[in-house]
Amino acid sequence: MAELTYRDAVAAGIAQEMRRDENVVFLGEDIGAAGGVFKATVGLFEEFGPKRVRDTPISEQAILGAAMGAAMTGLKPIAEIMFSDFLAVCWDIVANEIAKTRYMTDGQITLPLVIRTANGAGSRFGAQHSQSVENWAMMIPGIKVIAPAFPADVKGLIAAAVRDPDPVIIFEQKSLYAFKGEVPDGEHVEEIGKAKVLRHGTDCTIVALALMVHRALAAAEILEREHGISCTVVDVRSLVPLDTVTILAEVAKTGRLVTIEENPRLCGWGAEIASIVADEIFWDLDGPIIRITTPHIPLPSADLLEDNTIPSVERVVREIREKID
Amino acid sequence: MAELTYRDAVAAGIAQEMRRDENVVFLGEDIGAAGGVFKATVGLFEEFGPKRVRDTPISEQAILGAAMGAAMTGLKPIAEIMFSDFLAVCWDIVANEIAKTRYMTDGQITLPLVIRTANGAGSRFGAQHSQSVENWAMMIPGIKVIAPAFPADVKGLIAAAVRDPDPVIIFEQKSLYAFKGEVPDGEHVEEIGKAKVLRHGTDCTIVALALMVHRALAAAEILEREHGISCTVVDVRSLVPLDTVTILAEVAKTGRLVTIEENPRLCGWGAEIASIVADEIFWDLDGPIIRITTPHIPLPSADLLEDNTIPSVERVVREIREKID
Amino acid sequence: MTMDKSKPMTLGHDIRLELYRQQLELRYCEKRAYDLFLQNLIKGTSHLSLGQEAIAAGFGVAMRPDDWTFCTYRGHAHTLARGASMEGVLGELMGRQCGLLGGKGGSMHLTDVTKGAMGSYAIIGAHLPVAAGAAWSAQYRGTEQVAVCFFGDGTTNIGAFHEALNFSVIWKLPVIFVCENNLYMEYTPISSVTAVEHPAADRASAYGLEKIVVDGNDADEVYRTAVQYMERARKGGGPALIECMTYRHSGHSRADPGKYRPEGELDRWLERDPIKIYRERLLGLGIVEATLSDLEKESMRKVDVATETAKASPVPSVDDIETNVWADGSAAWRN
Amino acid sequence: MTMDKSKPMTLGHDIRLELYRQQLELRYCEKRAYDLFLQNLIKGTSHLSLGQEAIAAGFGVAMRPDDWTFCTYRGHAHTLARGASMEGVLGELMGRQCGLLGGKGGSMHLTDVTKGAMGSYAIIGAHLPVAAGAAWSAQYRGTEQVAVCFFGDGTTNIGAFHEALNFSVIWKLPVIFVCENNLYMEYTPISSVTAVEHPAADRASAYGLEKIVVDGNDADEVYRTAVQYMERARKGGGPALIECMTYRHSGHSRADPGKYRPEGELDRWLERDPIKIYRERLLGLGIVEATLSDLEKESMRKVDVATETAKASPVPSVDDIETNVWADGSAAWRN
Ligand SMILES: Cc1ncc(C[n+]2csc(CCOP(=O)(O)OP(=O)(O)O)c2C)c(N)n1
Ligand SMILES: Cc1ncc(C[n+]2csc(CCOP(=O)(O)OP(=O)(O)O)c2C)c(N)n1
Ligand SMILES: [Mg+2]
Ligand SMILES: [Mg+2]
Repeated sequence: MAELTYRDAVAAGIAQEMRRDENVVFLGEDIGAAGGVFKATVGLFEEFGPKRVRDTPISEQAILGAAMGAAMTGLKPIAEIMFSDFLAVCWDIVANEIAKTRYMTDGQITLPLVIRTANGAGSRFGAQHSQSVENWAMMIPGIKVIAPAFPADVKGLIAAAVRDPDPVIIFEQKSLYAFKGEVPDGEHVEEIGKAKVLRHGTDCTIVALALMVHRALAAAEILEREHGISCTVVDVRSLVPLDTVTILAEVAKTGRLVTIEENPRLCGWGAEIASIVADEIFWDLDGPIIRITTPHIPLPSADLLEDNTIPSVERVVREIREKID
Repeated sequence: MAELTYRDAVAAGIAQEMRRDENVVFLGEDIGAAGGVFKATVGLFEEFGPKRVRDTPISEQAILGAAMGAAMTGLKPIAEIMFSDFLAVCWDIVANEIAKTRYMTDGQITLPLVIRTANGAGSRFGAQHSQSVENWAMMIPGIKVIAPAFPADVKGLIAAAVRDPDPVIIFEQKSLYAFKGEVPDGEHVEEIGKAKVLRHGTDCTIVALALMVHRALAAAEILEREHGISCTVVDVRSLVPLDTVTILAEVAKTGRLVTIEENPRLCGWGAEIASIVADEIFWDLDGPIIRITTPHIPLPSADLLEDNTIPSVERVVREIREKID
Repeated sequence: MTMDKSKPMTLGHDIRLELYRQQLELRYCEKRAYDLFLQNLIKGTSHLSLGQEAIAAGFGVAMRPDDWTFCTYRGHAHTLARGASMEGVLGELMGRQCGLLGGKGGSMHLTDVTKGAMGSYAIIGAHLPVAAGAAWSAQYRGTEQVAVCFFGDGTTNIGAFHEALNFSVIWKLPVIFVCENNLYMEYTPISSVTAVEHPAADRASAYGLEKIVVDGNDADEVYRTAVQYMERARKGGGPALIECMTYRHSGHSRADPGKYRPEGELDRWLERDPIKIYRERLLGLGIVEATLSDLEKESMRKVDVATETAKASPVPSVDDIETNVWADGSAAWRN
Repeated sequence: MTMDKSKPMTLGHDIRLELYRQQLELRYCEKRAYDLFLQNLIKGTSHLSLGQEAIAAGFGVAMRPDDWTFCTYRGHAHTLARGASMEGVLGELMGRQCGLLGGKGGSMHLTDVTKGAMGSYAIIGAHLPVAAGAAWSAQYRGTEQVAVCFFGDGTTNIGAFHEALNFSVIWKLPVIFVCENNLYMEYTPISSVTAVEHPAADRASAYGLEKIVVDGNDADEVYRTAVQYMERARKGGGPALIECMTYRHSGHSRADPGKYRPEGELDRWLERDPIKIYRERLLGLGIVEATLSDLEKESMRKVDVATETAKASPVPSVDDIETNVWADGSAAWRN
């Protein structure tokens, strides 16, 4: 086990797959010689050269359209959209083309491609460079959606995404790029579609994603130590497919569900999980379902404002203390 | 009261506002001389002329960008995006620009503009011309979202949208364009943000939108007559702002919530409402929350397939019979 | 109309008869589709290529079997021209099991991957970058395949057009962008919303490309141009943008009677009907009437047979609805 | 470098001194912003216009107070050039209450509507159609206002560029599109990803516009061009696309040391520093050293005062977070 940062795990995952399969190609803005604006793809250009690691113009529709056309004709492209906010400029290619083509062609066209993008707040970048938009992708039938919280998952899920025959979008959390963690040596591939129970408790089940997993763990620690509230923490990891087996089982055990979402409130992934729980294991619930989300506002930029907008450890502790007994 | 079709109510609403305020302008593809591809804007070009009713090139980003620039400098544009699926090609302008500008500028820029678009299935147009994407808009903080089910609401809510100082997106349901209903004579303006209780029952509360309101009413009729199940039917009408006062009150009265959504399942507006209900009036619930949605798939085209994909009256009746006692 | 005509390619009778046969099949099949609407056997919308057949045919005949076609909702002709089965096309329009997409896609999404027909795209502009991507794959693997991407005049004003063109040129991709300028978008003349006269060709220089305008109603001219630029692309010479002038004889779609067109315009174009002028040319070249009328009968028979086959095909099963979202054949979003 | 130089406009000393003063203020303020980063008083990112000041200044001086500016994340200079307060700009960068946006927007979204600075846009290309819309509004109301839209070379490859240009031409809108070609996108040279040499000017003809390239480091040339085309636009002559050649002295953003630039390139451009050459020109025109150094001192004092004011301003209150989503001042999505 080596300790890697989340950002280095990105490059490690891509490199592992590019070494294995020469049809894996990588394209995006400033990803090559520059190693990416988040330095998450450093070394790939040097190792695989300009034929396989290609800098593009600022043309996101062309980037994803090209990835799609290449995927249907034998390549396995990985495309970077620098900030997840920019998915909006190529949303048609994601939502109307990539996601729908297999179904519309009744299975004639399969699209083994990966879209990687930097998601989330915490860098004081303001409302157009800080969004958590994983629910934009979750809404669209036909695209798999993953959002790793730990370096090992980053590497393993990128590898799985490249090997997956379907389109997969990976939301890498900007605020986690510097986070360090153990990553298995050698070839490492995780399974897409599995949540992970990171902590077992008895009073409530916290379901979280990406950065919020870390906050959930920290809050659970404090709640246990200082307030005697014992929480299960589930890292969703994959929004599509969604591991409802694990989530329902863990919520049923504690009788309470709390989701922690970095996205603005309305139609977040937590709403979907809440609706599944409120339908399928309603009788196992011992009390209201709590969603802790960013308020339904565009994100502010100043550090103090931003820090008080996305769910903090303190807020999670406070809300759970108030609402779970 | 005159009887108007839903499509004629669109033109009537726009005309009413254009007569009242000369800063109201209207732009879009084939909306002028041709009267719109759904014939929902017939007569406007003739009455208001090419200065105020403007045909555009196929440039959706330019259409909405121009509407935005005009709105911040004194006009009140109404922009048509022909099919709601095409919002994907200009999603950046909607989600990143129009919705966020007021907040980012701390209120310096206000955007009184309206986006109208034809939403929903039923015309055998296939996966790229049939989507219900109202949840795409609901997710984005900073834009109001309405979806009328009746001609009177079409006219009154379009008028309200034009008068609203904030950006409003109106989802007109394609499958309802030929639907006829009474529309008040003379000036007619509805209030945005109010749900409407269309039927009072005791066993469960059905919450629906647009076409699904009609199916909910038909199902409620059958459920009452044939199965002795008495349903309240709430027409949500406005997703943002959301009339949680009415919805929570009506669900609390019957103790059961059923949402009927034309959108594919994941992260639909029904999930949001379910999560609010499961939090705020959990103790008033007498049983699971049921969501009846289109399956989470792109839409098929053939008539038989399409008809069996979006929620039908029969399916609503069946699911409610099975799940509500 | 600029094109390298210094050494015009001579076309043999075999090629010419093939071009004629193709145009006939496309014409008869589109006309049949129109009849099937009137009989309410085709639901939904449909966009015919009546009057524009020379373009699909000219390229179809010029392409190698392993080349790729990307087309629009107005894509029946382009799909057929690659050899997709006629009952597969008509069956899809009628929403039958024998349809190319089993009824899932409908008239706007015709696809036959086995014939290199890589999809019909119904959102304006989207398929231009997709075609570029296929061309990238051919270049990467050194297969000398070419991607041909058809689109309308109105499509030249959307952002994806611009992105795809620039992208293809800088990567020198083997992709041919074919603008079918039929003078109209849906109901609005392209000239009223476009800053230049030739919406595609007058923009070629913005991508360092040469200006190419051809008579899209002349199958020979289309064919020659297609061969010339596809060969260049195959050899690594990069993309081309070709504007074909043409006209659609019917409305934009099923719902459109085409009333917005000025008096006499249609008549003038009917005189330049690609099939009419091609038939006259063949006769002028000494091909005998009987050869042509045999071809015509044979094409019509093919359409008749396909129609009956499609009509006889059952409607799809509701069990098919939740299949083929994913590569494993399922539609499951949860475990 | 084509421009109508047949009757070159003569510039008075007053205009020239104003151009110098503007450039100085922009330069000193950007340098101060850089210092404030190093002191960790500015968080987040920031994109400086060091080296590109002649463009913002040239247009700023040429514009009427009621004209509108639309700019990018690299927009401090363009916002200041319209007269926005310096402490408002520095305060926003520092996330203070006195900031133009009260800390909500940050460095990438500077806006001062009272000065016609209609926003800074951080998604490439989006503001081009928005500027067109403002121009439409001016045209509609007959106000003779002009919208000026600044963007970089890299922005010419995104779809919105294309849509906005075509749209503005066909509606003959009073909008001036100003491409600041600083040779790079973030870290990638524009020449490596663009099909033509001049990413903006070589595409002008695709919109029926004339090719205009100016020396963006020469404030006089920028000013003259600005006046000429803005006057034309005001009179109903429609839009212009102006490419200004320039260079940024620092990296793309705070995080970027600019190591990707070839040896010597920066030095060559430093010799053509717009402020250096302008100072020399003014001296050559007989303006005395003391006048210039007075201006310099005064500008520096202005920056110092603004810095202190901004530093003294409190941070915003958490109560401000949920305000101003809607016109009623609230953030309420439910009743
Ligand atoms: C992004 C987008 N905008 C609008 C439409 C609606 N639409 C379908 S066809 C069409 C006209 C296209 O004109 P053109 O490109 O000339 O092709 P033609 O139909 O003439 O073959 C329009 C506006 C669409 N499908 N996608
Ligand atoms: C749609 C979109 N894609 C990518 C980016 C990231 N990005 C920000 S600035 C930039 C480079 C822009 O280059 P240019 O237009 O030349 O402007 P400059 O920064 O040189 O002033 C990029 C790629 C973005 N903000 N928006
Ligand atoms: Mg056309
Ligand atoms: Mg640049």
